[in-house]
Amino acid sequence: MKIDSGLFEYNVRNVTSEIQPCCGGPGGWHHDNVYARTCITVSCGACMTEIQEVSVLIGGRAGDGINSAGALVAQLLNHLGYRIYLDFDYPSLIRGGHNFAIIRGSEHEVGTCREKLDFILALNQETVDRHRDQVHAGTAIIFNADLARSDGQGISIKNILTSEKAPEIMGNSAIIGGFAKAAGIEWVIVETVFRRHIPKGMDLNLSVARRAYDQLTVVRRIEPCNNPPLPLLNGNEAIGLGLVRGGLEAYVSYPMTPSSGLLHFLAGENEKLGIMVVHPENEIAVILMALGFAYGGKRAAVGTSGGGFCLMTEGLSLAGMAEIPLVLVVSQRTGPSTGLPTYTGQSELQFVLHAGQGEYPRLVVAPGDAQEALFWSAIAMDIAWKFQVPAFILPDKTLSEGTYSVDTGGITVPVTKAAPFWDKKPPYRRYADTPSGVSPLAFPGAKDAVVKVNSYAHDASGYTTEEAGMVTLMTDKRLRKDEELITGMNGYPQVNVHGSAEAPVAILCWGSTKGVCSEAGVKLGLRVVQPVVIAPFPVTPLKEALAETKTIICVEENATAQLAALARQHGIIPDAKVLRYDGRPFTYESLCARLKEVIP
Amino acid sequence: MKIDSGLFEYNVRNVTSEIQPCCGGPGGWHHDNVYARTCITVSCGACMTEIQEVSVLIGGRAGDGINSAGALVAQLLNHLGYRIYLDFDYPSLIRGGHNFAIIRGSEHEVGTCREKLDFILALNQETVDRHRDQVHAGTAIIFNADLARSDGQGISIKNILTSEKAPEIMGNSAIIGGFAKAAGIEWVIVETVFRRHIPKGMDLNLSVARRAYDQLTVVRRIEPCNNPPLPLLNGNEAIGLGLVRGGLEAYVSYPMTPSSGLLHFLAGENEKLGIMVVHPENEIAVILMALGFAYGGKRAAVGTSGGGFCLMTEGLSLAGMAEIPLVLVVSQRTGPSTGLPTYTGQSELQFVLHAGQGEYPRLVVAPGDAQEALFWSAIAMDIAWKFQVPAFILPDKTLSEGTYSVDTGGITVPVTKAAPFWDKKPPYRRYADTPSGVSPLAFPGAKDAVVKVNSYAHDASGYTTEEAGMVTLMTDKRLRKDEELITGMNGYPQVNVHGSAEAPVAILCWGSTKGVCSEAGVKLGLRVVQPVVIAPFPVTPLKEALAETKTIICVEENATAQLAALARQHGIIPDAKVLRYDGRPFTYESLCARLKEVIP
Amino acid sequence: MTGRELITDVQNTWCPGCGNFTIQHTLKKILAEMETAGRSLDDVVLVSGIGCHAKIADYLNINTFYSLHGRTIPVATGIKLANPDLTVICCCGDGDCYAEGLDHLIFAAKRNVDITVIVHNNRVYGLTTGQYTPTSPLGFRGKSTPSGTAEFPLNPLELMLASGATYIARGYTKKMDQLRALLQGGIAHRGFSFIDVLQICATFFPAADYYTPRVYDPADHDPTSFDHACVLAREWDYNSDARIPLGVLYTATFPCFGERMATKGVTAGEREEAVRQILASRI
Amino acid sequence: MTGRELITDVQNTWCPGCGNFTIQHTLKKILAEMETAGRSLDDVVLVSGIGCHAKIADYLNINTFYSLHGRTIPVATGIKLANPDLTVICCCGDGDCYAEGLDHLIFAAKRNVDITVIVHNNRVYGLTTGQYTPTSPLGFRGKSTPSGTAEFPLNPLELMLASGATYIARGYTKKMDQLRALLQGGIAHRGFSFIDVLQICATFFPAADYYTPRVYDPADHDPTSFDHACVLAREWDYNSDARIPLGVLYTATFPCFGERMATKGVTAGEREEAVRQILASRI
Ligand SMILES: Cc1ncc(C[n+]2csc(CCOP(=O)(O)OP(=O)(O)O)c2C)c(N)n1
Ligand SMILES: Cc1ncc(C[n+]2csc(CCOP(=O)(O)OP(=O)(O)O)c2C)c(N)n1
Ligand code: SF4
Ligand code: SF4
Ligand SMILES: [Mg+2]
Ligand SMILES: [Mg+2]
Repeated sequence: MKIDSGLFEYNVRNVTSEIQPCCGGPGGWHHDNVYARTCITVSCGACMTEIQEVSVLIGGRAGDGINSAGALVAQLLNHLGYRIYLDFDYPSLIRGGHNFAIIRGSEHEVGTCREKLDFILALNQETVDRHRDQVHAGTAIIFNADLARSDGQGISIKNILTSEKAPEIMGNSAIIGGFAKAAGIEWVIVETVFRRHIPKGMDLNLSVARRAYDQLTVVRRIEPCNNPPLPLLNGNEAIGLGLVRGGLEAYVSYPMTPSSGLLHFLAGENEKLGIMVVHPENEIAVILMALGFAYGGKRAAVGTSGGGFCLMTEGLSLAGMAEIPLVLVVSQRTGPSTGLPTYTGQSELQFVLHAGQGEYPRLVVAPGDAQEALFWSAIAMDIAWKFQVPAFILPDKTLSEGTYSVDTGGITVPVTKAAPFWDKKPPYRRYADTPSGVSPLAFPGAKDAVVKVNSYAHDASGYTTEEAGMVTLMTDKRLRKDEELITGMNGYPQVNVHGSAEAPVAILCWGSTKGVCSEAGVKLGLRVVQPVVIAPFPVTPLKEALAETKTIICVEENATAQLAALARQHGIIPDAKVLRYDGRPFTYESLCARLKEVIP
Repeated sequence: MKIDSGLFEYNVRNVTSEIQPCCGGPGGWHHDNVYARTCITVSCGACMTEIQEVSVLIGGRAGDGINSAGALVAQLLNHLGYRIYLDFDYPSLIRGGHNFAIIRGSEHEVGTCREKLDFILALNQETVDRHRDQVHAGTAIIFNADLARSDGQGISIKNILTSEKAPEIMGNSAIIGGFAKAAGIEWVIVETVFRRHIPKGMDLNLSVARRAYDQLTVVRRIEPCNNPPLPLLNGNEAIGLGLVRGGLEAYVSYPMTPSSGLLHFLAGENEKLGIMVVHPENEIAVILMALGFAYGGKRAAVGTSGGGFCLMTEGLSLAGMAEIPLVLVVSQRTGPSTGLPTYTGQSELQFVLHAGQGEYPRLVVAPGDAQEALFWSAIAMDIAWKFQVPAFILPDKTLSEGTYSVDTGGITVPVTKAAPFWDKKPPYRRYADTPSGVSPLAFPGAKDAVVKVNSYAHDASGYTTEEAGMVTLMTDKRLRKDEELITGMNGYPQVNVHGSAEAPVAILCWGSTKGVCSEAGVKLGLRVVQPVVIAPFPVTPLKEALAETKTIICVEENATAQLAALARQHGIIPDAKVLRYDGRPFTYESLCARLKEVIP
Repeated sequence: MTGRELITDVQNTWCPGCGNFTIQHTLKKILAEMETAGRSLDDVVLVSGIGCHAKIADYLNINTFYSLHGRTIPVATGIKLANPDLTVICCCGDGDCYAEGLDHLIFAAKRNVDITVIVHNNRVYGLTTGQYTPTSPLGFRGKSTPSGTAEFPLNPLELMLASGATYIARGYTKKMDQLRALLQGGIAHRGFSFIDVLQICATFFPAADYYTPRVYDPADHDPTSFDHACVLAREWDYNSDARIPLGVLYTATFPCFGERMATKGVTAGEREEAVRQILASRI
Repeated sequence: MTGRELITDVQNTWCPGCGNFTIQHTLKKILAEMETAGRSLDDVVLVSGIGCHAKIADYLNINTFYSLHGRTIPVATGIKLANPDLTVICCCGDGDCYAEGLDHLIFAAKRNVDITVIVHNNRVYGLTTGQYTPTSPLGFRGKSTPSGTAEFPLNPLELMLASGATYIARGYTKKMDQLRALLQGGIAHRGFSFIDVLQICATFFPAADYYTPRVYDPADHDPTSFDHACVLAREWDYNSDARIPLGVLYTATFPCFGERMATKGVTAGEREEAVRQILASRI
C-alpha cells in the first residue's frame, strides 16, 4: 500500500494488519493455541497449518527488574524469528508487590496475550502461586529455588551469584539462562542478545546465565522461525520516533504514568535526535510552553495522562482559537481521578473529543499497536502543522508500555514540513481568510511580519474584535478547516479491517484492543473494524467497512461504551457491547468467551 | 403542578411556562408585535386579543451606568404591571465603548427581545446612530441634547445637572425622568421606583428626574396592565437564591464573566444568608477548596465560565471518584478560549458532559430563565447531596446577566438535607456497597467514624486497591447511581413543552433560548421542546414530548449543534438546525426568519 | 474513638529504608499522645497528595482525604473553614507542593490558614520513579534529565518566610525525636505551620551520607527573629555544600484566615426570611 | 521592518487616567530606541495575559501572543527556548501573575529564563470590575469582598528575591523616566528580569495620593547586595504605611536557562540516521 498524501510518500507495510495469511484464504491472520496437545505450535484457523507460538511469563517483586528481564526474554524470541508482544503488569509502588511480564512470540504478528503459559520464570513464590491457573499440561516452570518451591526446574540463584561474585540484580540473568536452556535455545543466541542488550557488566551477566544454562536440561524446545528479527519497541518509544519523523523539535512533559516512558525515552535520546526536552513545573506550564515553542516556529508535542490532561484543557482551547499547531499524547489509564495509575483503560475518548471550551477542529488518532503508533504519530505532527490544529495521539497503558515487533521495512517518512508558509509579502495577517480556512504561517523574527496570535475573538490580523460579523467569519474559517481535514484524511488508511472482512457479525473496536479483537475475530469468524482516526469521525470509510453487517458488537475497555455512543451519533447503531473496566486488558480467552455470549 | 420528589414539596407555578393563554385556545402564550399600526399593544396569535407590550432601549458609554439605568426602566414597567426581560449588551472594557440595555415589558411572561424599539433613550450620539434600523414609525427617541442630535425629544442633561448641582452620574435620572413623561407614566410611580431602588442621593436624583419629566411631553403612553409587580432578578441572582434554598453553606469562586455576578451577589448577601464566600487564588483552588468544604460536611458550590472550568476538570473527576457532592455553575460565553468574554454562547454542553478523566455519573441542568434557575438550582444542590455526584447548572451570558420577572408565589422549598446519613454504627465505611450505589454519609468529627475519601480506586472503607474485582465492583456501584438518578429525576419536570404542543414541526432547544423559541413557536405554530435536564439524558420524556413530530429543528447558540448530536446519540434525529454563534442571542425576528427557511 | 489501633491493615509498600516510615511513626506517636491528652482523634484529618508520601493516608487509621497531586492545601483549607474544630494536617510531597501546587502553599501561608503542612521532601519524584523536583540540586540526573537538570533548586524555607507563614521548621528523618517536636509544635501552633522534612528516599535520593554530617541545631536561635530566621534559612540553599540548620526557624502570632472569615450562623428560618427580603427588595 | 508605526489603529479602551497608558508609552519609546540602536523589532515579542493590562498586545505594533489569564510566563519561556535570538517581554497583571499563575513566575525566576516580566500592578482585577488581588491591602473592599478581605498582601519583591530572579525592580506609573530606565535595564539584562510597576487604576484603585508622597529612590543602594535588597524590599509590605523604595533593587549574573538547555542542532539526515540507529539497537 502506498499513500501519496501530497505531503510525503509513505510505504505502508502491515499498518492495517494486512498480514499474509499462511494459506491465502480469507481471514488474514489466523492462529489458535491448542494447548492440550501441542503448546508451541498453533494452527491457522483457516488452513490448519501449524504456526509456531510461545508464551513466557517472568515474575518477581517490584525492584527485581522484571521489565528488563522480560525485554531480554523477548529479544531471545525475537532472535529466534518470533514476532513479539510483551505486556508488563505492575502495581503503583517502587519495591515489593508483584510484577510480571508476559512475553508472547508467534510466527505471525501478535498484539495480545494468551492466558495459558508455556514457560513460567518465577523469581519468587508469589509468581508460582499467582499464576497457577495459567499453566497447562506442558508448562515448563523455572524458579528461584532459594525463594520458591514448585514443580519444574529450580535454580539456586544465590549459589550462582556467590560463585560468580555477582550482585543481586544479576539474578535475572540466571533465570534467563535457565530458561534458554529449558527452551533449547542455542547459547550463541543468548550470547548475542546479552551482548546487544545488557548495558553494563555484560561478561559477568553472561557467566551467571551460563551457569544456570549448564545446570538445566531442555524440556520444551522453542523451534526457530523463518523471520528475521525486528526492532522491539514499546508504544511510547514508537510514538516518540514517529513524532521525530514528523519533525518534532521540542517535547514538553510532566511525568505521569503511563506517558512518562515517552518523556524518559526522548530525554535520553534528545541530543542524538537534536530535540529539546523540557519537564516544567506542572501540566499547565507544559502546554503553554509548547504553544510558545510552536509560535516560535518549533514543532512541539506534549504528553500526559487523563489527570494531567485536565490541566491542559484551557491551553488546548487556546491552541484551537489561536490556531497554533500542537500534538498531544494522552495515554489512558483506569480512571476516574487517580484511579489505577499503572493499569489500562479507554475512557478518555469522549473527554478528548470535547475538551476545552468552545468549538474548534481537532485530529484524534488511536493507534492499535507500536507499528501504527510510529506511523500515525508522524502523521499527527504533520496534520497539526498543515491545518494548524491540535492533534491527539490516544494510546493507553497497554500500548504505551507494551512491547511489539515493529516492521520498519520500507517505511520512510520524508517530512516535508509542508505547512503553508507566508509568501513574505507584507502585511502579514496571521489569520488571513482563505478558502480552506488555513492561513499562511510566519514566525516572530521573520522580516516585516508582525505575528499576532490571540485567544480573544480576533480579525485577520490577530487584533481583538467583538464585532458580530467578524466573529462569525472567523468561526466559519476555523470550522472550514474541519471540512478540509475530513477531505485531507481520506488519503490515509483511517479504518482497518481484520478478521473475516465479509462476515455479517462485526466487532467494532479501537486502540490497543486491535490485537486481541483481531485474534478473536479470526477464531470466531467475525469481521473486525478498527477506526484509527476518531476525529474527524471517518463516517464514510467506517460505514463502508461495516457494510452489510447484521450485528455490530462494540468491544471497549471502559464502562460506558464511548465509541459506541460516538458511532450512534453518526448513524451507526451497535447491537451489543462487550466491556472490561478493571484495568486489565482483555485476554484472547476472556474476550472470546464474552463475545460468544452476545453473538446472535 | 405539584411535585413530590420524596424530598420536599414544591408548588411549581409557571416553571414550565404554563401561562394562561388569553383565549384558552391551543398554544399557550401568544403575542406578536404589529409595529406598523400600533406598537404598544400586540395581538395574541390565537385569539387576536390585543395584549400590551413595550420595548425600550437605553444606551451610552461603559461607565455611564447603563445597566442600573436599564434596571430602573425595568422597574418602572414592572410597577406598571408588565412582565420584564432585560438584556444588557456591553463589550469587555471599563470605560467608553458602547453599552446598551433593552428592556421589554409584556402583559405576559417574556424572555427575549424584539428588534424594533418603542423607545430609545440615548445618552450619546452613538446610541442614536447604532440603533437606527431598530426604529419603527412610532419610535419615541429621548436623547441627551448635549451630546447627540436626533429626531424626538432632546434634554440638556448638563443644564439640568447644573441647576440641581448634581453630579454627572445622575444624568441617567434625567433621561429616565424624560422617558417617564414621554411614556405617560404617572409621577407617583417614578417616585416609588426611585425611592425603592436608588441606594444613594435619592432626593437629588428625583429632583433631576422631575426637571426632565416637566420639560417633556407625552408621546407614546404606556398603559398599565393588570398584573402586580414581581421581583426582578437576573439569572445569577436566581441561581444564588436557588442554591441557598438548596442549603448552600459555602460558595467558592474566582471571578470570570459571566459568572462573576453570582460571586458578587452572594458576597454581598453572605452575612444575611449565613454562608461563607471565598475567592481563592485560582480555579484549581476553588474546586479543591469546595471539595474540602463538602468533605467537612458543608454544602458547597463553585461558579465559573469555560476557561475557569477547564482548570476545575481534574477536581471534578476527583469529585466523581471520591463521591463528594458538589454543585458547579458554568456560565457559558462565546469561545473558544478567551473568545468574547461579555457575549453569550451555548458551546459548553458536550464539554461539561464529558469533562474530567474516567466515567462517573453527573447531573446537568440548563434552566431557561430566572424562574427555572431559581427552581433548578435548589434541586441541583439537593440531588448532588442525595446521590453524592457533581451537579452542573449550565446557564449562559443571556441568562446569567439578563433580568427577568420571577413569580415566587407559592414557591417554597423546604430543604430536608435528605442526604443518606450514616446510622452511627461503627465501623463507618465511606463507600459501603448498597443496592442504589449510594453510600451513607458521615463527616470528620463524627464520633467513631473514620472517614476516608480517596482519588485512587478504593474499597468500601476508602483504602486504595488495585485488585481487579474490587475495581469492577466499585465502578459498578458508581454507575448504579446513574441508574438511580435517572429514576429519581422522573419526579421532576425535566422537559418543557411550549408553543403548539401538538404541532408536527418541533423546535428542539435548551437553556436561555427558551424565551425566543417559545415566541417564535407560537408565531409559527410550532411545538417547542426544551429539555432542562441534560444529564442523565431524559430520553423517555423527551421522546414523549416529541411524539408524532414530522420535523425536528434544533435551535442552538453554537456552531456545531451540540444538543442535536446528543439527541442523535439517543435515537432522536433532528432534521434541520438553526444556529447562531456570533455571541448575540437570537432575536425573535431573526429566529423566525431562519426558521421559515427550514420549515418544510 | 478512643484507644484505637493507629495503623491500618493495609499492606505497606514503601521501600526498605524509606524515610516515610519515620514520618509515619512520628505521626503515630503524636496522635497517640494527643489522644492521651484528651483530644479525640475523630477530630483529626489528614490530607495527602499523590506520591510515595501520600500512601500514609492508607496507613494511618484516622480521617483522611487522599486527594490529587499538588492539591492537598486547598482541600485542607476548605476542611478547616468548614469545621474549625478539626485539626487538619497535610502530608505533601516536594513534587506535589513545590512544583505542581506551589501557588497553594504560598497562599495558605499568606492567609495564615490554621493547618499544618508537612513536606516529605525527598527531593525527587518517588512514585513516578525518579525525576528531579524543585529541590533537586542543579545537575541532578533524573529520568527526565538524564544529563542533569538545568536549574537551581528552590529554597522552600526562604519562600515561606517571604510568604507570611507563621511557623517554619526543618526536620530530618534521621532525627526522629526532633522531628516529633517539630511536628507537634506545628500542630499546636495556631496559624499556618510548615515543616520541610528532609526525607531519605532509599531508592532515588539516598542522601543520608550527605545530610547526616551537615545537619545541626543552631544554638540560641530566637525563632521570633525574622531576620535571623532568614540567615538560617539561607545558610544551606539545597544545592551547595554547607551546614544544614534544623529546628524551628520562625514563629509568629497573627489572626488566622478562619477567624477573619467566620460568618455568624443563621437558622433555616432566618435564611428563608433573608431570601424573602431579598426578593421583596427586587420589586 | 524599520521605522514602523509603533502604535496600531486599534481603538484604545483604557479608562482616562489609567496608568497603562504610561506603560505603553514607555514601551513605545524603548522600542523606538532599540530600533534606532539597530535592533530589528521583528525580533521582539510581547506576551500578555488577560486583563486591562493585556490590551497592550492589541495596541503595540509588534509580534504579540495574547495568551491566557495567568499564563504569560510559560508561553514566553517556550518562545525564548524556541528562538534565543528573540527579545521576549511579558506584560502581566497582578491578578494574572501573582494569583492565577504565581507558580510560573517563581519557576521562571528559579530557572533564570532570559525574559523580562513587567507586572502592571494596579492591585486590583481591573477588567473583571474590581476584585481584590494578592497585592490588595488587608481589608480591601472589592466586589468579591464587600466587607473587606481577610488576608494580608503578598510582597512580590520578597518572593522574587527568594526565588532567584537576577533583576528585580519596582517602578511607578507616575515616574515615567525612571520607569523607562527600569524597563530598559530589564530588557538589556541577560537573565530573568522582573519589574513590579505600581500602576494607577483610575477606576478601582486610584492610589496616586497614597503612592506619590511615599515613593523615593534609595540613595547609594548597591543592587548587587542581596541583603540590602532584602531590607529595601521589606521596607514597604504593600499594606502598612511606609516609604516605598523605587528603582533596581537587585541584580546578579548567572547562566540562563536557555544556555543550559541548548541542544546542538542536527540535520534532517543526521536525525533520520539517529532514528535508524535507535531502531537497530532494539533488535
Ligand atoms: C496532575 C498530575 N500530574 C502528574 C501525576 C503523576 N504523579 C503522581 S505522583 C507524582 C510525583 C510525586 O512526587 P512527590 O510529590 O515528590 O512525591 P514522592 O513520590 O516523592 O513522595 C507525579 C508526578 C499526577 N498524579 N497528577
Ligand atoms: C482562567 C481564567 N479565570 C478568570 C478569568 C477572568 N479574568 C479575566 S481578566 C481577570 C483579572 C485581571 O486582573 P489583573 O491580572 O490584575 O489585570 P488588570 O485587569 O487589573 O490589568 C480575570 C479574573 C479568565 N480570563 N481566565
Ligand atoms: S521510592 Fe523513595 S520515597 Fe518512594 S517508597 Fe521508595 S524510598 Fe520511599
Ligand atoms: S479599570 Fe483600571 S486598569 Fe482597567 S483600564 Fe480602567 S483605570 Fe485602567
Ligand atoms: Mg518527592
Ligand atoms: Mg490588576
